[in-house]
Amino acid sequence: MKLGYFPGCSLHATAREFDRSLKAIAGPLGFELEELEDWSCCGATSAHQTNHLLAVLLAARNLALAESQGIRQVMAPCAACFSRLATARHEIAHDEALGTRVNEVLRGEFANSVEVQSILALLRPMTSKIQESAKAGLRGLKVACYYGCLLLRPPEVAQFDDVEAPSSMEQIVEAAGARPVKWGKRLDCCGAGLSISRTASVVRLGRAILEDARAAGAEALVVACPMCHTNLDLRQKAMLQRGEAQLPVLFLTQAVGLGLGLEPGELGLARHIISTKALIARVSSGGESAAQAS
Amino acid sequence: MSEHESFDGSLAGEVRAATGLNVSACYQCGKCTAGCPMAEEMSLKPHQMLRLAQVDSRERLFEDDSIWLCLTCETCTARCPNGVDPARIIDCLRELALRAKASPPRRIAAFHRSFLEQIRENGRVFEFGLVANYKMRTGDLFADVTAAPGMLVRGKLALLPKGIEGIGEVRRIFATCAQAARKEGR
Amino acid sequence: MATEETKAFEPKIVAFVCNWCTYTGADLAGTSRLQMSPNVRVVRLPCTGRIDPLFLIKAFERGADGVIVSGCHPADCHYTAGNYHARRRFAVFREIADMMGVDNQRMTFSWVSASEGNKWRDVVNETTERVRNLGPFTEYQSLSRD
Amino acid sequence: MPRIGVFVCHCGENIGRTVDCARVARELGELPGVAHAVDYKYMCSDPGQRLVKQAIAEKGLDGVVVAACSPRMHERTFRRACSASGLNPYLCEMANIREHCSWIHEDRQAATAKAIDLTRAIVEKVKRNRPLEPIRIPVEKRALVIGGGIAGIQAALDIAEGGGEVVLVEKEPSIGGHMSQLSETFPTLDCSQCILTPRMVEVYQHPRIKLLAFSEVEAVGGYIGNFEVKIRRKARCVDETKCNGCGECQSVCPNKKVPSEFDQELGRRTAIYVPFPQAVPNIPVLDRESCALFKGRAKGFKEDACGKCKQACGREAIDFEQQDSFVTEKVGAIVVATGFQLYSIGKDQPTPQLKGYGEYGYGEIPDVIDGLQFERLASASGPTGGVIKRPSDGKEPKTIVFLQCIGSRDAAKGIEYCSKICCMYVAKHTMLYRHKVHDGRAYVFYMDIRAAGKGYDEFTRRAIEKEGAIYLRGRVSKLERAGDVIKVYGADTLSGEPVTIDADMVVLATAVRPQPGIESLAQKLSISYDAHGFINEAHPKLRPVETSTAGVFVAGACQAPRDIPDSVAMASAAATKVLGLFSNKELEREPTVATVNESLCTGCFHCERVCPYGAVERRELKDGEGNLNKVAAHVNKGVCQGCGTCQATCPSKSVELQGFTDEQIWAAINAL
Amino acid sequence: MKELRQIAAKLLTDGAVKVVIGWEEGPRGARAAFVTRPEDAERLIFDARCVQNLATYLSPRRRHVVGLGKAAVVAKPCDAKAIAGLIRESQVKREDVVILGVRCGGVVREPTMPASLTAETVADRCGICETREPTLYDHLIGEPQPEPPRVTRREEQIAALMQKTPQERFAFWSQQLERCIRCHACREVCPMCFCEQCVADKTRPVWIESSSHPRANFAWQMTRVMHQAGRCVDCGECERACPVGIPLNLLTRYTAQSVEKRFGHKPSDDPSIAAPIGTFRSDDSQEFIR
Repeated sequence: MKLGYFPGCSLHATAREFDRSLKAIAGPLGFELEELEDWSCCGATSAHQTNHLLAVLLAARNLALAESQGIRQVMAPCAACFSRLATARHEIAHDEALGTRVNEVLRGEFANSVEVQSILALLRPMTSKIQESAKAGLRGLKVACYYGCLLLRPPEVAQFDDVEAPSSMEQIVEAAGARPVKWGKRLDCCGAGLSISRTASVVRLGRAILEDARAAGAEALVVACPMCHTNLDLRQKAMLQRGEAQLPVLFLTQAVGLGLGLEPGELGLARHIISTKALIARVSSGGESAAQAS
Repeated sequence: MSEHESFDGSLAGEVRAATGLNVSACYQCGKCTAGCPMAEEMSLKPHQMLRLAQVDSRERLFEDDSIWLCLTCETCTARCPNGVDPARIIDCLRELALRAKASPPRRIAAFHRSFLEQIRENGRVFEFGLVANYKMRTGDLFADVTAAPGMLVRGKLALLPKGIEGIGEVRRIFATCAQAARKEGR
Repeated sequence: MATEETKAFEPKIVAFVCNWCTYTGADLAGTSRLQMSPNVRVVRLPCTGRIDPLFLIKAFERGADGVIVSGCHPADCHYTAGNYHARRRFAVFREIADMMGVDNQRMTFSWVSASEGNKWRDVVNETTERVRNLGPFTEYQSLSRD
Repeated sequence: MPRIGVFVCHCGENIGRTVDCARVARELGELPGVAHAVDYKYMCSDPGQRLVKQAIAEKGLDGVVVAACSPRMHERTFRRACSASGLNPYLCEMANIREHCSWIHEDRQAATAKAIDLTRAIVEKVKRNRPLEPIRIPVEKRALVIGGGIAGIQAALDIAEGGGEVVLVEKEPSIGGHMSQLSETFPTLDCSQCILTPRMVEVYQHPRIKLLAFSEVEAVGGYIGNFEVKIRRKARCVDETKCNGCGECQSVCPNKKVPSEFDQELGRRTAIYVPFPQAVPNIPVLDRESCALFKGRAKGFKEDACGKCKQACGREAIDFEQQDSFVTEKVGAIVVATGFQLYSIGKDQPTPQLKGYGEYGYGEIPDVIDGLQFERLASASGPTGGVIKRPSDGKEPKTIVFLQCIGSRDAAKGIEYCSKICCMYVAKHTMLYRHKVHDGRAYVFYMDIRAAGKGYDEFTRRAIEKEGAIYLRGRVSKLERAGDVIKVYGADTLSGEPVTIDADMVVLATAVRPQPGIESLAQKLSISYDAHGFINEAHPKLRPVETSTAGVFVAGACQAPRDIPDSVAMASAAATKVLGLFSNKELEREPTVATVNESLCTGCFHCERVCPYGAVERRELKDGEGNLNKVAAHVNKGVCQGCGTCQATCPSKSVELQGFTDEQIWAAINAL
Repeated sequence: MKELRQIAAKLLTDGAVKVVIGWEEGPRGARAAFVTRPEDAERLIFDARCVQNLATYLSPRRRHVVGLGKAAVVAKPCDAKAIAGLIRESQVKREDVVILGVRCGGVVREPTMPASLTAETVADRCGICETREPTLYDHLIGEPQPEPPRVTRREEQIAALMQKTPQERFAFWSQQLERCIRCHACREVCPMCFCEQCVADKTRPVWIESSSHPRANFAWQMTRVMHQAGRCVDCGECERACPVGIPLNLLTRYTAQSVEKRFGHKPSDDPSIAAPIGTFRSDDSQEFIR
């Protein structure tokens, strides 16, 4: 299975481990990524918060590129990129005038035919495959699956899973051998959009999320968005109070990779600010003991 | 944008013209505010923003920072019982505020400007450049300084921008939008 | 001379209307003393559902220059659904007539409720004016002449 | 040659001013077949009518045309005059030369010409009129009431008291409906069962009411005055004629863990059970799904796994082999009073338009209950004996949050309408709660307080001012289970602040929806219903308890969300309509109905498809030896309402609407 | 063809049917055949010359055929639509007819033409037909067939005619209908015309005069096409049967186009799909109503 791949700016920088771990699990799970050539930034929050047309056009440029490169389905692992691309596709499809405008500016025959997929939509159909290939597995690691805002919302754009009671991420990590915990804040926003410009707010929101996950007994947080990751990993120390334990934050692809028995190095686990060492030890030692037992 | 039905010059009319959305459909149930992660920091809550849009009270909306605190997490939109789409309306209010020359909070404005400049210049965003640019704009030289070295070590910040071939097209997009905004602003 | 002849032309228009809405609406126009052109002759039927395309054909054969079919607004039919059936029937009939060269401008279809005396006046006046401008339906009438 | 009389009315100056009436009479008089033509100042006056009568007698007229005002005004007058002189009234028609002519034109010449045309067309039509006799239909003086809630009970009692007979059909094992589940009722806080159960007993004992509980309407045929209703009597496994309601069977039933429907699943019942102690009839029902014997049989056990109830019954009333049976009842009128159900917030919804509340946990948070469940908790006869305990751990909730408009006024969930009763019952709930939990706090999230009704606003004010309920104007965004409490994320839009409450229990005032299966019942009855399934009344203002089908009436919450007083008022109104219908010996109907020329009918049944009333039937035509010749259409005169859509649709014109036959209309068009 | 003959012979031998209606070689190309003896099944043929719509013979109005007893009928996809129409309108009971569906790659314009299909020879209706096999059948016979040559002659003629003014169209049809001799062949061959007494033959009142006067001819065709709206299966037999060559299919085809455009209805061989006239949706478009 070959798939159009839109990494977005983060996966080339702050979230390189997302990119790496995604590529690492591609082989074992039998999909191939074809990076969109000459892609540009989706526009992110700054575009849509200040200029709607700009937001649509920046996203549409990439959709048009995909179309011209013969790619029918684009997977954007970053939740923000996914949301921007999917929103543009949705709006163009529902607003004929906007579609005309887009075509004028892009000077091409853009038919808005490219489907946009999130990382969840990519992995959910692979759960049985993950389960089969999971070697040691995650050994019942208790994880809190964190969806955040843009993977599912708004539902008419994302068109995936139940917007208020999703289960896809839990299904995926469960297949990889983890035990997802039940917790309340998995759909709440971590505030990443204001991460740089209004750090105090972000610390407040992030803290609530971490607290809730910990209270539910999670040993790690699993995310599918580089913004959430940067926010909850990079700023976690600021969010915690003295003496509070740190909670490693894994990308979904890293969690799956670990479950598949891939090397932590391959998955970029060393790049996190919050150390993942203990977690890796917990998973692999569990694996060893299991191996010994059998 | 202007292809939509145009209305009577009221704020609600402008929102409708730009988005096709009807602010009158808001019946002030407050479910948006109830679920908004930023509501407690906003002086105007989401339902109040919609109310002020209904009664054409632009000044109070535009001079307040609250619209700039919205994270566009879409919780309000997903749960709105009457299909109002507050997140999209607040996006639109911000755009209208910019056109009305109202200024967003300094840091937030600086962030957005730095971000978009990055895209215009390089086609993509390079966080190191972004942070540097942002710091230049805000003079906030020391914030996040502690995080940067760690990020560099872990290869998290790319130091040098890598351009894209289609930069011409990206710049044309920016030019078009700037022109359109000027035209609408008049 | 031709213009004078056109001016002298007064079209003959036959209206087929339902008893409950349009006929009553036309009564209301009367009670309200709304003045309208005297070219329309009303045939009262219980329901637009009763109105057969044959009535229209017969009216044209008998020298009508225009016809009106009018009944209750959707959802208002006294018999719940007669008007819906009529709507489909005449949607198709007028296209058949159009194909055969019966100018659709000679046919008016309208919903006029019992309270729309004004609308009935407008339907009558507009139809009369439109058909007057089209001139007599000589094509159809000439079929009868030989 | 026909002998038509034409009578042209001046209507004082009303017609005469713009129409030359004398000329109209003169020109019509020259028409072949017109035997008599006169004009007169006021045709509707006594002397005017006398002119008609005299002419009929003296000139032997066989048709009368009165050119005057609208037939809607005086057609009856002149038809009566004709009838009085021995002329069939349907041979008399009016040409409308006032509303459609003199009043709307000024040009005397044009108006006169038009009046002549209009009158001529009617004359030509009347030449082809046929004498018609009004249709008389006998009236069966029995009514079927569907639904044994408070509306159905009221309607049944009112009809029976008025002398009619009633068949009351209830699908549940007992009558009483939702009202029997309520603890107290607003705005008086009187005990619901105390006022309801005497009425239930009255129904049971009334000599003119036949109660068919645990039964459903299977099929409805016929028409006003003459319905034939097939009713399914579901198998109770208990012989109603033998059972004396001693309750022995229940006490020996080993399965005591079946969630009780009556207690909204907050309590438990046995597999053979009477839903509640005051049930009417007080006869148990065996729930086969929960019965060990039937479960065993389903698994293919050779021997019956249980049978204790049968052994315990001293009257041999229990019959495991009982099957559904059918009865047919002839009735003249039907009252639909099937009531409501509550919307539930679960993920699975009965229709795609409806959506559940994922943000409130799709009903999976244990201490989030609905209003009816709260009624059971508050009821002295309920599963907790009237003590407010939360379902999860039996703890008394110290903080309770009521959410209004759940499902209602929420287009995103598929229901835009207001459920009307919730504002009042939530206010009641806060009071009942405070009366039982003195140190508890009750919060209410509401959008608007709609308390229009006698004593209603006073009641909600009392909840707020005297009983300490805290009303917050806003909707709740999310309910989140957090340890022992439920976090309620709401907003108080009046202060503008987000509000978070740690609640011990949350009560949802869920929307009022019609009962499941209402659509199929409505289709059986040929009555219309709205997009939500509520039965449509014939006219929203002037015919509130009639439906689109004559003889079928509607009462209570199956028509729209209604509280008890409204439902009762509506039921009494429907009963009055039924009794009004029963006061006629027979019904007389206009004979403008369709008839089929069976010899021409090809049996394509386009007419059957278009008939809005289902009046077209298929009739087998046989030859002398009983061989089937063909199947032709036949119009049931009792059901036909005379729209004529069948005739316009019939390709061979084999069906004719009396009074508006093709010949008549053809003649009228020809004359124009 | 072998398959067809075998099935036909078996049906007759078993007494499952009394007659098989199909096509056979006639003096002037393929023609309808009524086979009542198993040994005669050998006469049956099926190729691109089998133009005629045999459903016509199932109508109870044709008593001489119906009188033969239970029939099996060979049906191309378009014939099956007509059979479905007869079932839908209670003229035939599904269980009273055995349908021998044949896969069809289109037919020629006239049964006298050679069986080879080219853009010139293919029947107009086949030029746009998308159906290669019926779904209403008891036996489905033959190999899958290629798509016939695509031609849109008729559509172009209709479009051209609709470009003209109503007056020009009226003149066109006046000229055409001038030639009509009111033989009613268009009605007689039509599988969907089966009234016991046609409205055109009615005398009380005379809606449609029986003389071949252009006025009457106009009324007749308008009424005929109106009655066919949404029911016509576009077999083109009316036009083929017209002895004076009036292009009647222009009318029925145009009406079918309008019906499809308005109500999304296409004639189908599913008897459970109701015809669009005689039913309605409360939100039917009503742009023509004031």
